[in-house]
Amino acid sequence: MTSLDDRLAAVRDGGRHALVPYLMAGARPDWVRLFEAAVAGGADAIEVGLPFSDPMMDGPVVQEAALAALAAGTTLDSVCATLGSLDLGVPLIAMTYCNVIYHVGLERAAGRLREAGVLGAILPDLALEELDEWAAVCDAGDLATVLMVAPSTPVERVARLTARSRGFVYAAARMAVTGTASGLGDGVAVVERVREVSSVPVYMGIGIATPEQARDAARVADGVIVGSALVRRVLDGQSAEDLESAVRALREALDEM
Amino acid sequence: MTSLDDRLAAVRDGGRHALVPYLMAGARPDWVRLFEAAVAGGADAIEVGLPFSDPMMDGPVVQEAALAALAAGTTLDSVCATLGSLDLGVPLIAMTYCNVIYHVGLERAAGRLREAGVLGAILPDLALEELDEWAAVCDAGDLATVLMVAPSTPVERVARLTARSRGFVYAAARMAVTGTASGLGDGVAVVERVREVSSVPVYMGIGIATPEQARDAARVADGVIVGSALVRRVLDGQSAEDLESAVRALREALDEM
Amino acid sequence: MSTMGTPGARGRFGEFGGRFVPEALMPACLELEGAFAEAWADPAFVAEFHDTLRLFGGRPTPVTPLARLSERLGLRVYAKREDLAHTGSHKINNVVGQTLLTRRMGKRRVIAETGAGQHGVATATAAARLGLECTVFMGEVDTKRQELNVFRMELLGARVVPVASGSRTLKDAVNEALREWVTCVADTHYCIGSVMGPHPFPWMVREFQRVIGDEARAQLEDLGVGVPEVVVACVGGGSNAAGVFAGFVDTPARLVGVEAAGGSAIGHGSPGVLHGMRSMLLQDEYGQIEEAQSISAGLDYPGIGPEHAHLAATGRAQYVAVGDDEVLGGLTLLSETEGIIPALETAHAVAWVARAAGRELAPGTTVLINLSGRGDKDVAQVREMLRGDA
Amino acid sequence: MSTMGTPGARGRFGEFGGRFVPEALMPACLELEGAFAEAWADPAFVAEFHDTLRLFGGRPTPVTPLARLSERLGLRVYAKREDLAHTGSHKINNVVGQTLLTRRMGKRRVIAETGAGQHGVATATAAARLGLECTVFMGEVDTKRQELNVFRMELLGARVVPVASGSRTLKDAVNEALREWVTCVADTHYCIGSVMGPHPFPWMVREFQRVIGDEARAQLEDLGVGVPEVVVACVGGGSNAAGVFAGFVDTPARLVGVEAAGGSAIGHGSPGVLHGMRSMLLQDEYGQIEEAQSISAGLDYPGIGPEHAHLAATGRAQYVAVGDDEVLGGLTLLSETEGIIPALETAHAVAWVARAAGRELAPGTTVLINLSGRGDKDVAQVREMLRGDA
Ligand SMILES: Cc1ncc(COP(=O)(O)O)c(C=O)c1O
Ligand SMILES: Cc1ncc(COP(=O)(O)O)c(C=O)c1O
Repeated sequence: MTSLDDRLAAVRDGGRHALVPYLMAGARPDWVRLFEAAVAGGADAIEVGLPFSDPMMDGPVVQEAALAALAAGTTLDSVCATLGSLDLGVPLIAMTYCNVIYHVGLERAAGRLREAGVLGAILPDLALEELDEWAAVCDAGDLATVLMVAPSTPVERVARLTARSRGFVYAAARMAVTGTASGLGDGVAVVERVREVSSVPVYMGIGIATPEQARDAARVADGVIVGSALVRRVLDGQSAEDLESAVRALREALDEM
Repeated sequence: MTSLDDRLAAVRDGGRHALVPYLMAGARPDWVRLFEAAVAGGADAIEVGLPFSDPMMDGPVVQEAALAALAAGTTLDSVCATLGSLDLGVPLIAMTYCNVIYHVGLERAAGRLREAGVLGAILPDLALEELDEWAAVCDAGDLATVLMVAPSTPVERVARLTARSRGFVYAAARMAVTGTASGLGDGVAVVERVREVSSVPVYMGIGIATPEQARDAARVADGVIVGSALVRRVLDGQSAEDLESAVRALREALDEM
Repeated sequence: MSTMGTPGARGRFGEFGGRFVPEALMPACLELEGAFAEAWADPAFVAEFHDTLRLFGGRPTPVTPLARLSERLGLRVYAKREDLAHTGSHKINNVVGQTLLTRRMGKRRVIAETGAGQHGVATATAAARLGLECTVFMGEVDTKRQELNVFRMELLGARVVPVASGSRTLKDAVNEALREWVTCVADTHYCIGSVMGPHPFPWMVREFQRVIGDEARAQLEDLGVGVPEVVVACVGGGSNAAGVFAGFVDTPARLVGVEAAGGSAIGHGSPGVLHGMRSMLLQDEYGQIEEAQSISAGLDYPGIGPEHAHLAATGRAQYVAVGDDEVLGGLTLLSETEGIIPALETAHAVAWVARAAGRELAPGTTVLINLSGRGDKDVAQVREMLRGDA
Repeated sequence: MSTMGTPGARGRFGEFGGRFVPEALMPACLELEGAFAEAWADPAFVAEFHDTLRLFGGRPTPVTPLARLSERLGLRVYAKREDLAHTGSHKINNVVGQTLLTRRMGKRRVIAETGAGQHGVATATAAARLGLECTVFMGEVDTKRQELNVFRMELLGARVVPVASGSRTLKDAVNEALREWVTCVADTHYCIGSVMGPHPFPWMVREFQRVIGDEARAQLEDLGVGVPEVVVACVGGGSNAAGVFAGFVDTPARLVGVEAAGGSAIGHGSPGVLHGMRSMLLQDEYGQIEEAQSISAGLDYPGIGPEHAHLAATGRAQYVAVGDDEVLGGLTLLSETEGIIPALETAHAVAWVARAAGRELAPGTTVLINLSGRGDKDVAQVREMLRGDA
């Protein structure tokens, strides 16, 4: 069990649906302040976007944030340095692409992240078939490898993915890249497929944007991940306070459950 | 013997080198006046250009004159009507392309020309191999078919061409279309080749422009044909008097011989 | 002579053909006639010709069954793919033949006329390969409309001479090439671009192009189709049509030549003499040549090869016309259904088949279309036209 | 596996290759791997593939002996003429294979990325022929630079989507195609344009392209040349090079891949992960991908197929780079001496041979250049550049 497993199990055990906002590190000069606002708004964990030039699993909003972050000189090191000097009080889960990690070297990258207090990592372009090396490094370094299950994932594969996912299983609500959408798409079915083979926490994401969607998702899932809807606000220049309210609205919807 | 043979034999018998200006019928509204000026300047015959849209044996000057004539509505009929009402006092030799004649019909075309007082015709695109039909019509109608011998014509062919040419043999001074040039090119050799096989009059043309060239040509030839140099003057808008002087200059050069 | 056989010494196809050129050119025409007859009877030359087409020109080009077009039209349509030949049309067959012959005659240079530039590019190509000097005459209007083809020829080492006389288009480029030829016939061959001009050109070019029909005949046999009921080709000067017809003239196949409505020498012309040949021509009541009008530069010619005039006169081939408006439909139809963008010239043949399907062509009729060339050269123009429509 | 043999289940070529895609796409990649392996082992599919290439694609393309270029360079140079394939380059081989496979998998639609438009046009072509729906992603910068290719695709019935993300060129078109694929993978195949992307693409595309090398090997045998000493191809993603190398990898022939100096993933790159594969990439010190820079859009890619990265690592193939300045020389050289205007991509290979002649390539060396495509698409650009020089 990784530390992330522990922390997220505690959330579930507390009877709470986890709220995991996705925010891009470095997208704005005041990005740390935004992260704090998300926590203040009720986040249980934060998915920390580390920018990559070619984010193939991301839609236009996250792409734009990544470009902004890169233009501002954001690097794995710069983000880790900043995060390492803080305690946001919730688990952090890095989300980036293989090349950012591979380029630094798996062990070094994992070490950096863990030193900075990051407890998990999502590499959406790291397929199960390519996982071994990274998983070994992560397991050795207490970094949770969060894996995604998609609507297209066949049942036998759901079991294998779930077995190897740490912290939680990321249930993709639809066949799409990150963005905003309406409804839950195939999310319920995906969550149910995971439930059939495992009791690990399942968080739903991809296209979850509004408090209503979050609440609906929480009827089946243990948590929700909300990315583009929040990142959009960041890119639009909304204040930390506005972001905090937006997160709080999601929080309240979840807590209604 | 055609009437043209008689008329040109008379010129030669008179000890005179024939001067044959080429002028385009219809190139200017006052074209008849220009023809008269050429006669006044000392022409022994006139080569009457009948315009064709695609004159493949003509250089830019004669092409331009043809286009001007066509634009003015010049046709075989219109030229024949005009010429038929005149007596220029010298033999006229039509120069045009097969299609103008073929389109009207060979017999009709020959009849028209002869009625208009034209004594000969040069169709530069009518090859020896295609001559029979036209020659028969011309012979029957006392219209002289003037044939050309070129520098490229092999000796045996010179004999055949010469035997079938009426009035005179047109000795092309060079491998070129009509235009102005300097010197006599291969003209002397061509004339000599004709002389070897026949005693018919031989006139040299193609690129003969100046009195000096005319005089030099007349050292070997029985006459000279001067086209583009005169047509240029017509296109440039020179007066009939100027044209007459130009022809006279040629005349005097020939008479010096 | 038998239909599409060897013409006699006068180069006549019935009342058409012959040799109407200045005496200065006659020796060259005679030399060429002898040289071609001799070369064409020489297995070594024929082998060199076919080897060059194979190793350099991309022959054999396939016959493609057009399944989706067939379904759409209710016919069984096949295409002979001259668009796949080097430089993008059947023009290469002819220029490979003529440049090899040029070398064989000991000449060091070729000249050519071109309209849109296809034949000019092909000639420059074949000349470059043999290291022959090359000059191409092109109407001034066309050099401007087809700047890129001018540049292509220059890349291939040819000199392009803009022709400012007459209508400054193809017809005048031919005139100018003939005028130039007079001046340099001793060391220069005039590589004419279609089955036109004085004897032996119409015969020689047809013989160099008959590889199209001969191949297609055998290929349709191999495909189990046998002899098609109809063979269709567009006709400008008529070389691609003559080439494909030659392979089927001795079969019951109906032969259809498709002219541009605005350049329809058979449909609207009358007999006359131009560019060294007697043939059907667009001309006015005085025998002045009229300009053809077509959206496809390659069909923009007021005459037609004399053998076609003869095939029309005897009824062995039928000539139809397609208007500019139908042509775009033919082009888009083939593009969408089969993934082949034809040249605008070629699209005339497609358009006629589409129009005739279910009418003159009964359902299920087997049709071979000669796809004379690819449309890449025309894409910019088609785009303008489709935009203009919109 | 043997060199250029079948990769194992992980799709690795040494340390390169693999599958780095979102889980949403993994089932499709696995399905594709299975479907391709099964189809490629099915003689009926293989026959359909080769028949289509023959009847529709214009194969076999010839190997042309380049006599005048050989004399000029003091080498014995032969060219494999992919420029004669339908749509003007080797790209057709791959798309014919992938569209047939699409239909076999019961999918009704293809998507593709394209840079200059060659692969997009080829995909639209093959899709039109089978009646598959087709969407092509193209960087917004490229849609403007290559308007005519956009129109070509539209004529062929494809929809072209301008990609406004990132650098708005090829690299981003690939990203966007992958993103789109996530949304429609159930009924849509991603027809990738080179030996790149996740397994099984690099393997599959190489297999579809190996027809180049297999044909060339037999043709050089027929010509009495035997195995050439050197086989040269330009490298963008590396599909034409992989295709020709595959035919000679088991011979002593030296294999040379020519990259654009500004897109030299082997020369200036380092290992990394992009577009679903681990390979050599142009990237900065943080692993952010850098933009490639080349006058030829088809070589303007910051990566290279993983098998090439492996061939370079093992030394079986050698990769060299040619700068933009040399490329024009290569293009004009081949045009003037042989009457073949090559694509700018292809001109890199010619330029390297010209540079190496008499140096790395001893006089008399037998060289096979893979002439991956024709230059028609580039003529306007070359004209601008040569004018700029003047
Ligand atoms: C593709 C194509 N088809 C047809 C033609 C017409 O010529 P012909 O009738 O001689 O085949 C041309 C002439 O340029 C052409 O380029
Ligand atoms: C003619 C030509 N050659 C080469 C390439 C480069 O691709 P590859 O390296 O996959 O052959 C392209 C790509 O567009 C091309 O069009």
